Amino acid sequence: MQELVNRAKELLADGTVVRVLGWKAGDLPYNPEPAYFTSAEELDNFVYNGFCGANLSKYMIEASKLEGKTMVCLKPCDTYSFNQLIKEHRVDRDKAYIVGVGCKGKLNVDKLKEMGIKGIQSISGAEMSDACDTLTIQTLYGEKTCAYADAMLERCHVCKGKEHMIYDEIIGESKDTKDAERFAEVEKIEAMSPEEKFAFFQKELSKCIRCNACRNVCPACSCRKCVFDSTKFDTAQKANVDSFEEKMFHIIRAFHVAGRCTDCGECSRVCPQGIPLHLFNRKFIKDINEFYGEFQAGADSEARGPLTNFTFEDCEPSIVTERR
Amino acid sequence: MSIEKEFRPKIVAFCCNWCSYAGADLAGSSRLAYPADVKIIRVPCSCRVNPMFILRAFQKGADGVIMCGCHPGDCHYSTGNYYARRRMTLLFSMLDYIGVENGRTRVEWVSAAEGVKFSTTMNEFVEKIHSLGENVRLEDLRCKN
Amino acid sequence: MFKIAKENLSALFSKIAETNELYLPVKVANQTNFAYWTEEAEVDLDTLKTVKSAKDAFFPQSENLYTCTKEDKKIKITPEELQSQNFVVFGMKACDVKGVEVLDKVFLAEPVDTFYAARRAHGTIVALACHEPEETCFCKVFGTDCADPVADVATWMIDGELYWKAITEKGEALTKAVEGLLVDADETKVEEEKAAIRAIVEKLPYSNLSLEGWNGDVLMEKFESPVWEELYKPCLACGTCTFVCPTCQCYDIKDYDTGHGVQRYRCWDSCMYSDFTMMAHGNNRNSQMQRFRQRFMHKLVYFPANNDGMYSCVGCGRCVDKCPASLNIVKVIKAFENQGGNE
Amino acid sequence: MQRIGVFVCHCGSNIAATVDVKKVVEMALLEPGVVHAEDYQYMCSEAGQAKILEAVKEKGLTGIVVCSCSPRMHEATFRKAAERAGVNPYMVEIANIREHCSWIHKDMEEATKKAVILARAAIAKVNLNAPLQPGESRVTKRALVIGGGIAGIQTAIDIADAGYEVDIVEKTPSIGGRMSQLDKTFPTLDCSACILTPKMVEASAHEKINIYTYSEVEKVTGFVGDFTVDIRKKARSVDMNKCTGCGVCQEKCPSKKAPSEFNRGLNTRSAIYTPFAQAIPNVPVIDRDACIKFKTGKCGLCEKVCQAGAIDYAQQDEIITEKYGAIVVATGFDTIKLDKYDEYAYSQSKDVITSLELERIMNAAGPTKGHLERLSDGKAPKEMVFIQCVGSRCADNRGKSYCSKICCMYTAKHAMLIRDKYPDVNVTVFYIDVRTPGKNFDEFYRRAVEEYGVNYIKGQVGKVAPLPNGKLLVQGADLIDNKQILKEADMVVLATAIEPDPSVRKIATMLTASIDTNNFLTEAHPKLRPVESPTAGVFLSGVCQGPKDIPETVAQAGAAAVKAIGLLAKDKLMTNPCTAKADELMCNGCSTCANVCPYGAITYEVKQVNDHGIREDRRIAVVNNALCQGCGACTVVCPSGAMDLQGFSNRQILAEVDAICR
Repeated sequence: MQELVNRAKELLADGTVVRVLGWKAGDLPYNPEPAYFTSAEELDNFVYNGFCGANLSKYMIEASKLEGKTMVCLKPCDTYSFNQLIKEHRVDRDKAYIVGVGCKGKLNVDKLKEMGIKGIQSISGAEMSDACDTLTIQTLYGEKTCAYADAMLERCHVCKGKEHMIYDEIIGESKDTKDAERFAEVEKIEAMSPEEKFAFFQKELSKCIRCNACRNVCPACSCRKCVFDSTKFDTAQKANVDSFEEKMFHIIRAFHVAGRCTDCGECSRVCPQGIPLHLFNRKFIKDINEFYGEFQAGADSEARGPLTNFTFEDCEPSIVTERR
Repeated sequence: MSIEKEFRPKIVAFCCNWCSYAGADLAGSSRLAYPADVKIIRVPCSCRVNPMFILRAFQKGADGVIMCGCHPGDCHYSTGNYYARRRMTLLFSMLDYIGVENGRTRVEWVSAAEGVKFSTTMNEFVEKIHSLGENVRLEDLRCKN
Repeated sequence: MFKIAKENLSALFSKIAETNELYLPVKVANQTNFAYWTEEAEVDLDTLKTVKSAKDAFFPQSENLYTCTKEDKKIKITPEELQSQNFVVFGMKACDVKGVEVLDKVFLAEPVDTFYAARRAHGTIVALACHEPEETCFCKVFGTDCADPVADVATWMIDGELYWKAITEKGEALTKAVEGLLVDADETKVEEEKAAIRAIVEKLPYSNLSLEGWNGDVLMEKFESPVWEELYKPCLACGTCTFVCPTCQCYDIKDYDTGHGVQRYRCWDSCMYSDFTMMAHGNNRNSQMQRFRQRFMHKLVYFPANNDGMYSCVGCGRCVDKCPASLNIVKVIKAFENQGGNE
Repeated sequence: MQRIGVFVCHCGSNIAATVDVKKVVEMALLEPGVVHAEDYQYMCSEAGQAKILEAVKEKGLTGIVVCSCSPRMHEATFRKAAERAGVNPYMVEIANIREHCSWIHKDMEEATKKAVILARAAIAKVNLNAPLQPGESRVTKRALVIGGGIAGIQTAIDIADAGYEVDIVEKTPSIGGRMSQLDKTFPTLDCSACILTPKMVEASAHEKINIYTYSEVEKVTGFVGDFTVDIRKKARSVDMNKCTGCGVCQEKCPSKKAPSEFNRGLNTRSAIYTPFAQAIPNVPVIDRDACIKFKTGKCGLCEKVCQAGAIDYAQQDEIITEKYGAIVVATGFDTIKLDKYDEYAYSQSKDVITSLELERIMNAAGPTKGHLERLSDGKAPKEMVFIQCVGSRCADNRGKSYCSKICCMYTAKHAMLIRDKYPDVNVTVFYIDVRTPGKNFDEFYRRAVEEYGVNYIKGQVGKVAPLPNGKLLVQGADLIDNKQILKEADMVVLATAIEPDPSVRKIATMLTASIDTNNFLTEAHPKLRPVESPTAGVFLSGVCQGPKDIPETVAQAGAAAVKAIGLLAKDKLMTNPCTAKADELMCNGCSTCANVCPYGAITYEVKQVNDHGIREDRRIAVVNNALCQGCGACTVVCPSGAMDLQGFSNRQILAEVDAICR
């Protein structure tokens, strides 16, 4: 991390960038927040550890509007989002100095809490310099340990790899943390009967409080005005008054990001109700791969997305019925 | 006569102006009957049909939604139905995934010359919806009478 | 003081449900929220904090106000009926109970919100002391004692037994109704538990947070502080903090065309949303900084200024837990401390 | 709120026999916005239309719903009636209660119920209609033809004959194209040059035609009727005005090693050259890569020998900017590269040639002065083998999936010509199928077989191997006799697949004209609009659209010319007002809509917007109403719903959905 801070200071000092977009230490062991730094002094609060899960790509939409270049710290998976944002002209590549930061998998404090670990006072083992295989947690109710991988975010178990797709320089080692099949969960649902599927999603979506965290954190949901906030479309809703509305919201949201979603997993990370929202996006990704050929959004900043493309031989919608 | 209320499905059909709407016109002028449950909305092209329209139809009480367009390769706008085909394939797959009965949605390519196909398709579709019964999984209770 | 063994709780719940709607923490798809009790519900009294607060019991996320229907060319208006069924909210924590006090200030003041008032009149609160407070809790800062909640009935879960103490008349009435299931108990264990809880509270990282200087007197100074410009930046403008908050009381009123009438309903709104207070002429808070500032100024300055110093934050810490960008009211308070913004 | 009038047509008994029109009128009156409703025998009649005029006058209608036959029948009629009544024609909606209702339902109650719902949907839509005005755009009365082959020449002559200025842009030093390289043409065996040269002369002499050779299209902006094109006139190093075309410079030029493009590299040419004797213009260019003066600074011989003083080494590329109303693409074709077909030994033996190379060999002006001889040793061949479908109809991705269409016929031509001129030469043709649809085509092929004794073998050749004796061993299969064939040949001719000239990709991008996976330009409609590109104002001529022979090319060239003339004949274009429109405040500038627009109608501008008090410069989609055809593809890919279609807006369609589902 020190290397990162030093480099940031250099870049600020030599005028390459006028600000640094990274993470600032929080007031609890696990809550660093995305932050801008404009001076060497401010960088003393810079932190980069296992809890820096936030994908900073989307912040670059606003940063692109500011004067001067911004040094932005992007993890390998974040770079996919950044590419996608370039493709959609939402960020300005020339306004970004991308430091590809190393990543050994990011942590989800809710996983610790699910294990019954509460009253957390300090956590060690989550620094980038650590091996990142065990966490030791001091709590008000005694010391606990936990395997690093057991506390990882869902997305890290299906890691897209340790390569950065776009960067100006790379600082720090990365690790491919994949230890699960990306589409296993989707396949499990696909194998269910319609009744089971319906019950599963009904239950999960019933928790939705329409806080819009999934949407607002999503780098693909970068609309200035979401259709669900727009009075022009007769779709504005602030609450799920009927269970239909949560389905409408999540299906349409997933549809709008289909072919654009990089599977960064931020939606599931931020959902206060722990709804596995990635299951929607990943279903579309799986279908797209199967129907139209493998496609990874954000692998580059040029390729046409699958929904703005076609071939004469595309399958018919009846395939949905036929393959059952 | 039985007093029991017969299930009369509400069915929305989106038809592109150039092929399918004309196909429906031909079905009409050829007096090829299909149930009155089907109501047609004219759109310029199948690519104008937003998935939102389909969900909205279900929300407001539709029991089935069918979209008809020109055959692939014959689109008046040359490529519209190719995009529509991908969109609908993905949408239908998603509806299937969340447990909505298969067959409540359908896409059929009907040319301006295929009055018979239009009529047959609608007859089949209405029958299918009859077998599936009332739309419950995509209903909005507020809109129920 | 009474007690009941944990394994008899379901009997207690069905007894309460005989004459009341019962609202209590239920686990659905791995998350615990307040919900109506049914035989099948997975009641979860172990999770310290439900995701949403118990606010819905009195002020639901959405509720109908009236329905308009058309008869020929005339419009008929049918108002929604007020709550008339008694109900019990079981297992509320001290902070959430305090949250209801905050809501009372808003909805029971003139003009009285009849929907809310009806629910308050028919609702009985059974509070549950916090067994193992967590690092995000800071109710102590607002003078709440989570070891000894003040509600219609206070309860403690100690070693597999629920201790039960009626406090108000409503509480007495409920106790009477379920008397058959309760046994007498003495307070020794409860006192021990209280002491243990309080000892932990002392050790919580946020317990010493100072609210000095947060009041109506410093309104403009706080409002104009440059600190906000820095603080808001990570904010995603989502409504998570608002919707999990036990005291946020803003709502929007909307119409829904059902096809055979129009339902006028209200639903929670969030001051973090870009269309909050959007009016025909536009919005008086155009930037996220302004919206962000509004939320905290309201909780810590405007509200106490208008309500005898009562803050509209109860220190439940849900926003600390749930904010996707790790922002929260504690960080705001601390930022002003560090900036010397309190002078 | 609109003031809507609803007019229910009986259509004699066509509607009224199954739909209770009175009931429809009664129910319509209950709908919001409806201030007038009536029924009438024949709404489309003069008297029926007069009802509309009357009601507009009396009730001040702002919107009109006609419940009648299909809008495909009478929408235009009622729109005109509305216009006469002073109501915007786009404030009219039709509820189709005949084709979609009365004609297909027998039960009166049921049909009436449905008619009421269809009327309700139309009323709901009209409530959200807005007056629309067709736009106007002017037409520049000048056409651009890209490509100076037979397709381009014919198109240009036809347009010019109609009285419009035409510019031809040709990238090589002369017009003439592929046809100028051919020796004879099937099925008449005319000399290609004899029929092409007069056309070339006609074009160059035409007062309305202006030819830019050695020039390329650099940039295209604008839209139908009003294109602005930058043309790069490459430096010729010879002054066109001074050169007399005497040819001395070419004779004297000491650098004669450059491969001749015209002769497909079979021989060489000088550094200063005209591609062929009949080139138009007859002005040479200096190939600066081959010229000694340009490479070393020494030489300058051509300048010395040029009596006209036309040599200008300092000449620079010139950019000419011109405005056009219509653009015709006639970029033609080339043969595919054979590097993936090494089994035919094309790269190993000089005696394996392509058919186009054979054309040059057979031609009196070609590298062998028209003598059929082996390029390796100059000997006359005795055994010749032709291999069909080299790279055409290819199942794998080495070649092209399509049939190149012309090969069967030119191979028959070659075989016949060889057998005619050199009766001692045996000719064998390996083919998959012989395809001869066309006037006198099959007769021609049969003559080759029956009169000229050409040996046709159905089967494919697996390998051609050069032998130490200088011959070529051809290993093939005879599928009819089901046997392997080994044949020693002196020459092998490959009927190489044709593909669109590679330059078309860049041009298609500039024109936003779509191309298919094989790089052929796409037609606006494969059957009904085969010579128009989906991009308005862009027309297709010749092989750039698909494989064709000469007569088809000429026919299409004429058709493209007619389409262009039809456009140029107009002073102004009225544009369809049902076009897409982006809400500036909601647009993200993400370019997704532009990606799916088949017409290239969407561009992006950086505009200053005032978003509720926040002023920002934003990248915003702008729809060109002259190009947009109103399909709506863009509206669905726009996640924010910023892009909407006028006349079929999101809210209008949703209102119809709601009205139907109510």
